[in-house]
Amino acid sequence: MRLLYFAWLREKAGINSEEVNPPSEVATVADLIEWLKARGGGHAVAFADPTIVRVAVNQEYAKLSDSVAAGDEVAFFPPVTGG
Amino acid sequence: MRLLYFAWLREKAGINSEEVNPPSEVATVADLIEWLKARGGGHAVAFADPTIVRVAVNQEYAKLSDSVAAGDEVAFFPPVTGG
Amino acid sequence: MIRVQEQDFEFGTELAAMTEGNHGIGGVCSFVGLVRDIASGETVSSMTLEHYPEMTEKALADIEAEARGRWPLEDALIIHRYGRLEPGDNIVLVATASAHREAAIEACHFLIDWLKTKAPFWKLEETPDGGKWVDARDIDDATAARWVEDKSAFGGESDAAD
Amino acid sequence: MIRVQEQDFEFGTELAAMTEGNHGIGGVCSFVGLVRDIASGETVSSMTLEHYPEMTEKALADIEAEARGRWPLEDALIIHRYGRLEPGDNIVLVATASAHREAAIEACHFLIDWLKTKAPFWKLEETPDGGKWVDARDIDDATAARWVEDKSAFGGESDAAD
Repeated sequence: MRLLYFAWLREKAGINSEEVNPPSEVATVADLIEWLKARGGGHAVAFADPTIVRVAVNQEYAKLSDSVAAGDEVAFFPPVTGG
Repeated sequence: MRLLYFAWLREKAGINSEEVNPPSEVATVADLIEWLKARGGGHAVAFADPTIVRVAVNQEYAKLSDSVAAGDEVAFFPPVTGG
Repeated sequence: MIRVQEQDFEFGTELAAMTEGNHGIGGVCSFVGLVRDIASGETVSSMTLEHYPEMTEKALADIEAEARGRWPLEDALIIHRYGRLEPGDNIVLVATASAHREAAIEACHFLIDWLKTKAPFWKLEETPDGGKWVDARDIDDATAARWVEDKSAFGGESDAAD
Repeated sequence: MIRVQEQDFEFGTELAAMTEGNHGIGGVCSFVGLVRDIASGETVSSMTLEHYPEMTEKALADIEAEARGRWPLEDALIIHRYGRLEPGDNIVLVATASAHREAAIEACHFLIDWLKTKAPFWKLEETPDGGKWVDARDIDDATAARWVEDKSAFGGESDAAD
């Protein structure tokens, strides 16, 4: 699973992108965030308040309850401000 | 009093502009239109249906009940279609 | 600023001039009206715009002033052409600049709606059946009337008298 | 058409290209967003736009398709820049062309509102206090949400599924 971080989530996590292999219990976006938070360090800071984190799975906006699986590209970022 | 005609009112009246001296009973825009209609010819055709005639007195949009007086510039035209 | 002219305009140049050196502008909204080659199902070979010169500039200036009173604009521009035009030719340019995008968009929308019902222009379309004066449409009055009642978020808070 | 690019654009050229040869177009509405030199009372010396390249073009294409489904457009264009910009620089151009002015204006308004809340861009403003990420504003969500419920006259009659 490929993870991407943007804007201040990237800065707080201290990483642009990474490859991870979460355990099989990690089935949803929410599970993935909890698993990443448990790793501590920058990830714990970046995901301190999951309500302000936005997610895209395979380049489509996703909800916390959406599924994630091996091979997915999952991106984390603050609310977008295009235009 | 100077009268101006635009668009199909100009075509029907058969005149661009004219100087007129209506009698003192002609006090409002409505009076002026009736007086012009009574002259017959192109004017009678142009003002056949006064509800579709728009008026400006001294370059300001005016209502049928608005006053007109000697020295005024009164313009008659169809509803405008700017833009 | 308002301009009433027979010659064409180049909107890239006009819009660049609006924003040049004003870094308080966050958004510029513009609308360009063009002559279509078809109207009510008939081919249009030309459109001739007649206007009331002594009144036009004043009417446009009033419309611009109304927009500036309702929205916090950095700049506003109306260029309206008259004379004989052909399909594809520019008729009118309306542009508004503001710190805020909503103000720019709403003011631009307001300006073009009010031009339709308040600017003293009349259009004669040349068709295979001869010249036809374009009717003012009731829908345009209804659209313009919206701005009298439905004040925008910005307009509703404005100090300007209506 | 959508374009995501680091370089500037020249909107006179872009808009002329939209209308060139299409005499069915009666109105072109455009919005240009620019970098302001002040934000929340602080001086802004630069704005850096970060985006999610693998997703951006798809997100913009979806937004354009949504607009074309809702309004009868002859053409639609979104150009969004990324990278480091300075006050006065162009950020984004949205332009819509239609036979009808209301369709062009509403679609343009819709596009810029949806870009704010659906295009994966983030803005870092350089101020005297250092770099600050621009917060998404609740008002932008509210403004964009309007297009979900308050269908326009054209949108409401459209055949497009929402």
